[in-house]
Amino acid sequence: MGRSNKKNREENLNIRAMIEKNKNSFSIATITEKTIPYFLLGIATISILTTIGIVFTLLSETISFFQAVPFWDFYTGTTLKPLGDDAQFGILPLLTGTILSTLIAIAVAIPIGLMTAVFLSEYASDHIRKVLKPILEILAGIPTIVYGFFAFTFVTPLLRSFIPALDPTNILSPGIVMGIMIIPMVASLSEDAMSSVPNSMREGALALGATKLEVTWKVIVPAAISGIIASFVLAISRAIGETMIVTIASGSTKAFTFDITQSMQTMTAYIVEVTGGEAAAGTTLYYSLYAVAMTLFVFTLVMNLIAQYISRKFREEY
Amino acid sequence: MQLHVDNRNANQLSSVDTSLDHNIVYDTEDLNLWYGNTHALKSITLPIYEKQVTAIIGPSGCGKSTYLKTLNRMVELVPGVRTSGVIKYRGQSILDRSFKVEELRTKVGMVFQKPNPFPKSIYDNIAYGPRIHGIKNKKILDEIVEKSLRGAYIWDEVKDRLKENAYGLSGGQQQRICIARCLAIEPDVILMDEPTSALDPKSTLKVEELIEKLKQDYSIIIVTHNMQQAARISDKTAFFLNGEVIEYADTNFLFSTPKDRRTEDYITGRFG
Amino acid sequence: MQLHVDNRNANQLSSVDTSLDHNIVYDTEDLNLWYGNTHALKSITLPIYEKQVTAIIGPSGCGKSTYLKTLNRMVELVPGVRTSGVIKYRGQSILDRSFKVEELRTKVGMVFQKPNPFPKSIYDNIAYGPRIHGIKNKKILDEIVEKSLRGAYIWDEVKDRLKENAYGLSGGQQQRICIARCLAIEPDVILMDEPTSALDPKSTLKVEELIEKLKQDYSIIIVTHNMQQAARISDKTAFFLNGEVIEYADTNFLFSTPKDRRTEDYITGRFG
Amino acid sequence: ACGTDEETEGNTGNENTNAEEPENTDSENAEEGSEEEASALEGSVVIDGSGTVYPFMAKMADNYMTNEQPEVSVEVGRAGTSAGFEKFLVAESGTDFNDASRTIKDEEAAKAEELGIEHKEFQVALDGITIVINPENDWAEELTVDQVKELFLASSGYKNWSDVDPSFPDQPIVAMGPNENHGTYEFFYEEILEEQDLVDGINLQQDYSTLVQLVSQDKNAVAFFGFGYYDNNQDKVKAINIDFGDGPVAPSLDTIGLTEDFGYMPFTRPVFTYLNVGMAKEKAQVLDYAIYTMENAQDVAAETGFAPLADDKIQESLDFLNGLK
Amino acid sequence: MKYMDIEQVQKNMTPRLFKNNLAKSGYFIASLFGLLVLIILIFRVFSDSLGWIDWQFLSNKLSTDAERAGILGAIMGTVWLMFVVAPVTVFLGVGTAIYLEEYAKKGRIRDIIQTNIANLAGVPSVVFGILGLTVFVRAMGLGNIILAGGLTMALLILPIVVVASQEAIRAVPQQLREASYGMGATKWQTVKRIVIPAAIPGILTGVILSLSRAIGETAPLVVIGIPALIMPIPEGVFDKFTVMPMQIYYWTIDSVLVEEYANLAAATIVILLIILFLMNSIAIIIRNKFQKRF
Ligand SMILES: Nc1ncnc2c1ncn2[C@@H]1O[C@H](COP(=O)(O)OP(=O)(O)OP(=O)(O)O)[C@@H](O)[C@H]1O
Ligand SMILES: Nc1ncnc2c1ncn2[C@@H]1O[C@H](COP(=O)(O)OP(=O)(O)OP(=O)(O)O)[C@@H](O)[C@H]1O
Ligand SMILES: [Mg+2]
Ligand SMILES: [Mg+2]
Ligand SMILES: O=P([O-])([O-])[O-]
Repeated sequence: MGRSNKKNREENLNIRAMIEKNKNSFSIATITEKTIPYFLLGIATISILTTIGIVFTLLSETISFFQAVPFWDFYTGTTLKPLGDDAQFGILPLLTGTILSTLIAIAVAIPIGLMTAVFLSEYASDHIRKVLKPILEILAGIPTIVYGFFAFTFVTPLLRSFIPALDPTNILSPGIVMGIMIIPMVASLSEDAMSSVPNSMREGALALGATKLEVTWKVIVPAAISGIIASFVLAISRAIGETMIVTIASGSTKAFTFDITQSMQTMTAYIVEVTGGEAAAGTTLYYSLYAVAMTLFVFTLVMNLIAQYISRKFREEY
Repeated sequence: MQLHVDNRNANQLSSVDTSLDHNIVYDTEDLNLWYGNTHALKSITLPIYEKQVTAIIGPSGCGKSTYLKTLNRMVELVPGVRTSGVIKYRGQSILDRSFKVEELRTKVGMVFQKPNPFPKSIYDNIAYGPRIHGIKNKKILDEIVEKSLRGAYIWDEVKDRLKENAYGLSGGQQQRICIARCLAIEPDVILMDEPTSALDPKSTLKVEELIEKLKQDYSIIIVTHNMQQAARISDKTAFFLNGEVIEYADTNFLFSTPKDRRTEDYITGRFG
Repeated sequence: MQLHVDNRNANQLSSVDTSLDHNIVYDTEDLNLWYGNTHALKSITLPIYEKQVTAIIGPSGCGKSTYLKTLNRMVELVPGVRTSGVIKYRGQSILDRSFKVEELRTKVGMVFQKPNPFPKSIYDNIAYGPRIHGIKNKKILDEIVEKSLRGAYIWDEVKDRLKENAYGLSGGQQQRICIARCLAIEPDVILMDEPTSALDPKSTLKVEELIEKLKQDYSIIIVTHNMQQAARISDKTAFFLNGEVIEYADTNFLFSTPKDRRTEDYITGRFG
Repeated sequence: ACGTDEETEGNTGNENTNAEEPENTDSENAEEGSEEEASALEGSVVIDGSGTVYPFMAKMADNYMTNEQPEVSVEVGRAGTSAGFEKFLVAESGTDFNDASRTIKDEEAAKAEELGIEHKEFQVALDGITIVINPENDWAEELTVDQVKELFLASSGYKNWSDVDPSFPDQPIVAMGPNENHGTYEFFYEEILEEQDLVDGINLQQDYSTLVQLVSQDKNAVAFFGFGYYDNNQDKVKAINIDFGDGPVAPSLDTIGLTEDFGYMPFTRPVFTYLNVGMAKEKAQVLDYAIYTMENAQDVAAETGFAPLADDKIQESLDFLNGLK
Repeated sequence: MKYMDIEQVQKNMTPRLFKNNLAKSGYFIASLFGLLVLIILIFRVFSDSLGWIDWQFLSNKLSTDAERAGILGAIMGTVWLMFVVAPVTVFLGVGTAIYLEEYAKKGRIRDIIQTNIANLAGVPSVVFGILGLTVFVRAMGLGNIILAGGLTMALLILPIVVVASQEAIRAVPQQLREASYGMGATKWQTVKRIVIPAAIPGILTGVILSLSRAIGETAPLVVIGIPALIMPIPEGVFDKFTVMPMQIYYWTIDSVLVEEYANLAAATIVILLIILFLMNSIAIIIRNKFQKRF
């Protein structure tokens, strides 16, 4: 009886037999199966190669630079005069430019971004959130070149009507616009951190008669603090690396000053200026490009590592 | 010191107990509630008495938590909730728009199914309520913290680690911290939503013991899945089904001689 | 057409049934399994017979799913799993590193608790197995799809919508699609992990009917929470507790006269 | 073989007749072959260099590609004269032309020699360094040439406008100009200031647009740059009329063009393009474009804010180029 | 003994509620700040571009003559650039994501790659420009052609694509993989036939969003060097090119030469914003359509 069953199947459709038969031609598949992991690992290594590439290009030319300009002079020099016969390379003017613009940016982005996050996460109805969030994301998606001209042609003249002493190119206006640009980043990451605080925490506080304001600042924000700080750090890193806005709106004066109404240059804008002029390989000017870029890279790298460290800690919390 | 406080509390309260036994704290009349289109509570009418433990039982999804959250208007946090009918707390109609929920909630404490201490120190957890209500004096806060932790019978376990994060405690301890947090604002009523369902049997026992002690001081409304628990600790029991109150009676009475067939089916474990 | 095929299958198989009744498909000897430090299976010894339905019952967390997943080595997908002991499938020791799991899994179908059709058309779901095993001919695939869907008694319900996404079907239909997907590679054994627990009573009934028909053709091992279901559809039943096999016997026998006290407690609903 | 293309240009409406006469006759004998070849021209012409010359060269390239050789790709950059020379002076892969607002420096010429790059300078137009102030500045509309220099000289010690003339307001002088990448800077520094130091804190910018904006927004600003940038922005900035000794002279195409002493002369300068001669010999389109440029230089100059060169200058260049064919 | 003075509590209530309401309005206004800036920005750009966007503007070559100037070259430059960026990033990004999510064992290598990607995401775009200039433009001798720009951009957005793809792959329910293995499928078969198809909507969303980032980027291209005037329409990846953001940059700078260039820049911004808006809308539509499918 078992036999007749088998036979019957064969006559109609013996899938099992077909599968067994195909098994023999599986060798290519087996090879694929074995090689794929290595192939994918190879692809994944590209990202590492990119980092190595960045570090290598920056480092090798930076070393040449430090042969011409002593390390110490570079990092303590207050004069940057890359062209002309008596060229001097001190990065401090660029560092102050970068740091001031970043400080201004976060002075705008952190309060507004955090308040927006609080509104979205704690106060807004689903409906409002659904409308407001994508709009904020549009703000993050606008090309920086557009912001640059917005700063130069709108924000600066506007500010000058309040602050007559403001230079037509200055670090204040691009700082503010950069701040506006990173508001969505602060808002959205902080909101994520706050929304991931369990609802039971809110309920617990509300049930004690707390107002939303008290719940927010005494329970939710402290609970989400690492995520919020991580968002700040990432925003800072973004502001440090921002290029076109400062290139266009802050001028290219390499003055060592803390006066935000003045024109000054950031590290990124310096890189654009020097490459725009295309310094010849081998000149100190050319190497200075890499030394500045290396400094910039290290700055943002440190910021990113801090952000990662903080948000990793944050994940462990509850 | 602990014993002393306990005794005093017990004395004060047992005396109050008898005199106020039948005052109504919460009076619910014809309460209906919808989540969007879901009719979650259907014409609930239910008086709740002072200094008693009122248990609410019923199968999953019958509206127990919803009802409890309506009593301190916490249900409003869900978008799209609508209600009709009246709930009176000590004579005041609390569902009115003009009624200040924050004030209601300072008088009505709530304990949740999953322990939800704030990610702060034990001390700050307990002091949170008094602080938001304007008590800033360090000495008074210290006293409140100690008193509340004693009240929740957890003082001895945590007194040496008040500055530590509450998340370092076990689930049962956390739940008692939450109860202590409630006690710190000296509520009139305590709402408890399955306060032991996330706890192991040992912690459950501790919390049950605590509830029995608390009822001398507070009016307690407790939602539970556990029939034995309801039978053990409550004075009155309400049986909910599909958003309706099927039966409401003295606990002894309800468990021994249920009037409704569905109640009987439920308490004998035939469904749910 | 459908009736015709059904009849023939039924005839064929009932005849085979008797002749092969007591062959062992799976023989487990002293199987231990650890998830990291959790000892999830403890010294399991269990012979499983051909063309029968073997039910595995036991309270949550007792290791039912783990055991089932060990039978097709699916448990290996969890990182950090270690095993000791022997499982023989038709005489071959499957836990050996050298054993080709893919080959084992083509012979051992599996149906999961939650229906998990692929986000593809119904047709592609069924054709998935044959295709990965190298069958490309459109005509043959068509036949396989029809045959498998008929085998899972769902052909009539879906024959006009084979190109539609399987997610458009009801839960019960999806589960039968998953069974049909299994049948498409003509397995020898079918493992089922609570195949009806996510289904409504009506769909449950359909799937149970299907299992009863399938057992004429296949050896079936089914994990279930539902004692009635085990009693209704299985020939043999194993009772697991804390990773151990407490009792293993003919279903009638186990449910009528359990030898172990714990088995009795469990089947009478005293715990779990 | 490739020298016949200018033929077509001549025929397609180049009105610069003076310059063209000899050109036409020169290539008449090659006319037959030229038509095919003209349409066959393709490839690229790479130009970089002076930002001052850029408008002129961009217009030229645009005309060339639109009217003459649509298949040729002429790309025009404007890194600045000095930076442009860096790109020009690269063996094998340097640019074909470098626009310049000054003549090539000795070092640059030496480097060219070292690399074996044969180059040829062509004057293409005349520019006048224009000193601009804010339109609201009503005190410094006319200055002597010395006063102008002193505005920018460190040695003058001038801080406020009142230092220049006591009748001027007691407001700081905000001096600006293009940075050292630019030939304009070098011309100003070397030829006009005679290599004396500029005032400390002078605001040097890479982009002329920034300078125009800066001056238009600052009442106390004073800046120097090429006439074209002033010419196009007369609504935003105002030029100082400079007294070279014979009364104030306003910069204009006329005054810049006059090479006699009473013109704008000391501030007038020729602007150039440098051709990589090797490239011109190698690539037909480069030579063709060079010839086209010289033939049309006078027209395009006028259109883009430069004073046209004299005819004989043009002819000289054309003669050289035709010799390369 | 009572610590909570109910009258005091009630008295405190009014200012507390007042503060709460005040804060709520404050937060709301703060949230609208971004919206306000957006409106001003868009209004200004649109009003400047009025009358300048027409078919001729879209279909003409670049020109020094504002009336004749068009951005076909810049648009095609962007299109060709994407022809390089899209395949390269999809290949590298999805490959890396698959490796990390499906193949890499928890441990050293995985952590290194993962951290590295997070760090790359924070490297300023101008630094990528320098990498592109040094490696692709100079060392490999490609020059400032589309291929070099595209490869630079591809590396720039690679981390975004990797992270988005990882999320999409992680969102594929484990049960689907189990079902596939249960049929005797191998790992690669499962990945290829089940995981990737199921993750495609998420991957696509990430890819589109990151491409729109690449389309708007200026800094790396400035560093690589794009000529100010380049008229021919690019016809392949080996051509020199310009893109819309570069054109915006140059036109705005040159508006001191020809005032109308400001309008051209505004018009180009409008076109660029429309393109970005469309891409984002597509991404959102895909995301919404395929959300919660399992
Ligand atoms: N946020 C909500 N939105 C919509 N419907 C809800 C919401 N919360 C509860 N419901 C519905 O209201 C009904 C009552 O829910 P409720 O949580 O009060 O039940 P319960 O008796 O507490 O159940 P359990 O014992 O499971 O906690 C249920 O049908 C539930 O689906
Ligand atoms: N992936 C895992 N990692 C670690 N431990 C696990 C894992 N899966 C299961 N376990 C543990 O192994 C034990 C057996 O689990 P298993 O899923 O086999 O139980 P079960 O009998 O199927 O339960 P249920 O009826 O709830 O499905 C449990 O203690 C469980 O916590
Ligand atoms: Mg509930
Ligand atoms: Mg299980
Ligand atoms: O741009 P320049 O003409 O000043 O070199």
